[in-house]
Amino acid sequence: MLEVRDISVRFGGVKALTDVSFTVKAGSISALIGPNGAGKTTMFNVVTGFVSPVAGSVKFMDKDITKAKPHRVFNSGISRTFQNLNIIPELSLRENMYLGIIGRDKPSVLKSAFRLNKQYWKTTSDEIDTFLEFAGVQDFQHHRPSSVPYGVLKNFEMARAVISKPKLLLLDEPAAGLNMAEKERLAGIVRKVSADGITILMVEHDMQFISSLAQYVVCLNFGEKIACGTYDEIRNNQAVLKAYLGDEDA
Amino acid sequence: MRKINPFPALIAAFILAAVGLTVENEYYLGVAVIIMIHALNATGLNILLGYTGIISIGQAAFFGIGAYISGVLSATYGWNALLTFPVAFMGAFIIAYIIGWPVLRLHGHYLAMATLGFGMIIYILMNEMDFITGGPSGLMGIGDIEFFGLYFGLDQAYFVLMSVYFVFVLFMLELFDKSFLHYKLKFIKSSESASNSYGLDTVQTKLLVFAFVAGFTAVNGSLYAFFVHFISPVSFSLKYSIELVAMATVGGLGYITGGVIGAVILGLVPELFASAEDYEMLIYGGLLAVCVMFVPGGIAGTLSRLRKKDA
Amino acid sequence: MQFLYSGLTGGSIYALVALGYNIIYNTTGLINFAQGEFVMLGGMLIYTLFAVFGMPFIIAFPLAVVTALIVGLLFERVFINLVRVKSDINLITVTIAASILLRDFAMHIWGRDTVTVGEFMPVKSIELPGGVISNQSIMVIAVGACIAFILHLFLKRSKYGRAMRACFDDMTAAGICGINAVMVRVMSFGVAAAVGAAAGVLISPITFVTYDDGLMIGLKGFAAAILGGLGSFWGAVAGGILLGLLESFAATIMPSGYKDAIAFVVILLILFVKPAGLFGKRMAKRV
Amino acid sequence: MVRILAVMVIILSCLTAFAGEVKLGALFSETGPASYLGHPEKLTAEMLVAEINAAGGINGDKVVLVSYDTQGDEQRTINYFKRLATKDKVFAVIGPTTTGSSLAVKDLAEKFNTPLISCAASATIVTPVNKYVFKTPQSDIHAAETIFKYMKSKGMKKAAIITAQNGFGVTGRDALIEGAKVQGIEIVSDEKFGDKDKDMTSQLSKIKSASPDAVICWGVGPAPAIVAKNAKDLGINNLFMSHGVASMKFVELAGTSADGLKLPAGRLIVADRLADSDPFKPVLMQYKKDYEGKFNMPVSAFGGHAYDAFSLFKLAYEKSGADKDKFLAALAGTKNFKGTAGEFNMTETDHNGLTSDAFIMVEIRDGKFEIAQ
Repeated sequence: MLEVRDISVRFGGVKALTDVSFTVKAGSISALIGPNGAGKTTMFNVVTGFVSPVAGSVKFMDKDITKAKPHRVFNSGISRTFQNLNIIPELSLRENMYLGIIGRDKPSVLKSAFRLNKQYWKTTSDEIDTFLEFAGVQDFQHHRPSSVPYGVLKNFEMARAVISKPKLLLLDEPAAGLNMAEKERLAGIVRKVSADGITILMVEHDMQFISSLAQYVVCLNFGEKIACGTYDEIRNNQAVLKAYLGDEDA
Repeated sequence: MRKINPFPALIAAFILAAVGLTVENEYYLGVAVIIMIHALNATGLNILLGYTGIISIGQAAFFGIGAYISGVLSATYGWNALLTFPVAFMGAFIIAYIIGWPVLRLHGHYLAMATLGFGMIIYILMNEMDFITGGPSGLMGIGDIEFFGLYFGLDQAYFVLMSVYFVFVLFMLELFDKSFLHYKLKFIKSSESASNSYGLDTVQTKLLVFAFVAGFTAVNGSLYAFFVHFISPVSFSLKYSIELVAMATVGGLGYITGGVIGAVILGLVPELFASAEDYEMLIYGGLLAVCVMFVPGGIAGTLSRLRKKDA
Repeated sequence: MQFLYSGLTGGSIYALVALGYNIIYNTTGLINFAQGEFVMLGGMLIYTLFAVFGMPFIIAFPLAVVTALIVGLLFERVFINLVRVKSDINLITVTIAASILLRDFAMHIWGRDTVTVGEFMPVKSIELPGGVISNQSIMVIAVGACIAFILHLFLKRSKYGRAMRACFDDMTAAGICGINAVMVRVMSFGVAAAVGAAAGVLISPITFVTYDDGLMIGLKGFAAAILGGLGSFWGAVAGGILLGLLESFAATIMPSGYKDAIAFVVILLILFVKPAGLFGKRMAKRV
Repeated sequence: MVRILAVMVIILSCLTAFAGEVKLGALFSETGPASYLGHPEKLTAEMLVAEINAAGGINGDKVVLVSYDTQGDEQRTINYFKRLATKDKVFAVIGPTTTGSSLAVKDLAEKFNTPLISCAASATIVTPVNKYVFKTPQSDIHAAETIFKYMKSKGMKKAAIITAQNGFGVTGRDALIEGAKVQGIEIVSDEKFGDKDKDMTSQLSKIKSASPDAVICWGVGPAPAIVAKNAKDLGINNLFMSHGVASMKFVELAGTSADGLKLPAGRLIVADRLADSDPFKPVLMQYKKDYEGKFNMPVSAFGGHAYDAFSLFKLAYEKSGADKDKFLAALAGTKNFKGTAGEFNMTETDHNGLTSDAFIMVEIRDGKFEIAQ
């Protein structure tokens, strides 16, 4: 479904990524791992169009999206979450859901302004209810993000990404900063999303979180791909162990 | 579907009508017309500043562009006033689009300075291109608005025209505030990268909003020109741009009523303090500073918070 | 050739104002829209001390600068420090508000009329190839250069200067290393105000002082800072002088009314083409 | 009972309003860049109103002065003019101070049926002539003529002009170019400067390279003082100024560089240097004595404009009473009135009534105005 081929990225003189290639199969849950500074988030930014690579190509559903702007990438069916959440602080969670809706449907400005779309408002409202419930955040829907626990916001962000009906969902460190119970809940949500037929690619540190979810793992270090395969293959890979030694427990 | 709130518009219409009927004094009508124009401009800026997050310290330029397009077409070429409005709108829209294309890629201080610089350049052009604009001594002989046999040369008639337009615009803005578009803009204001990754073309949207508000501001400029019949660059200087920022901020950024409240309060300052004008700018600066420092959301924001607490 | 001499005079003033912007930008990352008002303040203070109280210039000059420095410190404490939500829009607006207030206070203290400071020394014109330059202008250029040099030493060598630079690189890290970040921010406003005021003192006998002078000179100083590259010390100096020369040269080849537009065209062009400025370092783009 | 009383009070107050007083509006730029013009005008008007009321008013009507500060801003002027005409319901207005503001309210005077006696210089205020609009200062065209005649008498033929980019400068520039043609003076360089400019060296060095016999600077406010300074630095001699700087404030600003400057001015600033036989001397000395005695500051030509404006109003009102049409006719029929600016002879087509005789060339020597030789 997603084909990344020989991607290289430079920031000034620094090599952030060098000739990285991997593929993501439709319907799978895949993970991008690696120590800090390995280039995982940069890879995400390349796929979603925030960073343009100096070489290589990104293909999504056989369409080249290498040079596409972020909003075009989204339109082709890729949603993402952010490491630092990006939830609009001055609106309630429920109102924040509209970001997913507006991005997906691009409702006509005129129709909306002249209130010719009552039916549409009603359907989207029901839809929002469904997805808030799906992520288990309906109790907080009228709160502003500042008064909502971090774990709930993480779940909420999933709901917002899913409501936009993507084909591929990119999750940037979904489990970071969560306690065990919250991780469990999130993993459950991720499985439900995957069961709905949405392909998932995530960047994650937490190997345990990955072990229970990911079917396919790509490991980066210093901007290069050092290994790929199933979780078990990666777990025993010498290069991966070496990369993680002294950095984090693998 | 969010409910629209017809009360502010209705109340405004009622007050305006009452003022129009009871006040026979042309002077106060004139003040009211000018304040309405300030309110519209401040509201336009509020859409940029409070909704979309575009810092523009050059709105006076678009106001002036509208006033001069209408003024010159009417005074020099004898056009019917009504025909000059679309030209003013389109003129400012196109200029804003061209200027916005590079400028809106900037953020924060850079954006503020770029719009300010643009405003200054337009101001200098108004002064220097005296063969078109009449230069610093101003442009005289601007005609009156006249259509379908209605004549708006007198202040009373103009006041009625202005009130109708004003209430209409407020109503449209209320619709906007309760539409998807207002969410779209607030998303862009809050996080461009998030909006981008949810499929919103932020640059294009900002550009259109910027250009549209410029066009709207230019139409206000035309209304101004046909009201005072004399325009000179002084009215479109940086000072006015900053006054608009003050009005929008004091009134409340991100609230439709903000611009109106700010314009009424600050617009009345010169009237109330006619004898102590020295303190006018002091009041402007003081209110602005206090609002920024201690009253985020301005007056409209505070009011809405109070209302929510009561409910 | 004449434009070279008058351009240098104006340019060294712009350079000093641009340095003021830089000092604040480098420590706090914000643009102080009230920077120009300190130039006006410098002029007004020297008028009060030198022309009204009749102090000798050698005492009045430092006294004016120190007074401005104190005003700068208070400025930060009152306006910047008290802003609750330190967003870009709020900080821009509060410095604009502060500039209105400073201007208005100046108007109430010194009146709306233009005031003359008088001359710091007997004026003489000196013949140079292709034009003349007055000894006043030479003093402006020379003292301006001295101030820039002293400032350079201050930032490079002194404890405060190094603390200021550390803060710009990483506020948190600087804090961890025992640098009092708040103190540094306050100091930077003080120093910037002092430099601005020094510029105001220098130029006052040539241009007179009016309460609303600050706006224009502030904007032009900013144009110079952008031209040279915001944040770069010698970039600001070069930008200031370049802008002075450009303005002065432009007045000789086109209708002089357009002279003021030069600075703003420069702002726009640089922001479009090379936002880092002619001599600035490329800034890392953050997503 | 209360109602009857109230009605009576109203009637009474109306009666006194109609019988016993005449409201005169005043729009002066008391503050702002043109404050040194407007401030003495305001003081003069107040002084004259107090004098006339002490003497029993005009035809027994007390004069009530309603004055607003325009700050030299056109928009304010328009607003205040409307306020004077509709809210304060004044009979006539004297002022505004500056050309720009006067032009801004020119059309309004007719619209609101309120006569206007402007204190601003430009000839465009009264050309084309408007039934309701008059002005007291000498026109810039007369000033230009005076300068050119003086130049010719000294054998100078080539002039360079440097004019301000404001209402005064722009109309002055037109008058200079027009006047030069008539007088056979060649204009070799034509430069401009901004109201708030701080350095005119570039323009002046351009002028210098055209090697004119004389440089004429047209502006008001602090900018001409900077021109004088820069010109001195550059070694430009024979600098002429406009009548717009005929005040001690300018001499103060320009300091030593004002020495030797020549400008056309009304006789007022050199009143005590005039020969005793001069027909204007009595009126000038009287005004000078009153003003300087009362306010303890030197008299300026601008205060004189307000003096003339008020005197014209007084003369016409004496003849006409409260009838506006008669008042306008009387004003337009003013003859042989010796004011501070010169002798006014108004006609239907000349609402200024002065000629270039109203000007004499003066020179600044040692910080004082002297009659130029």
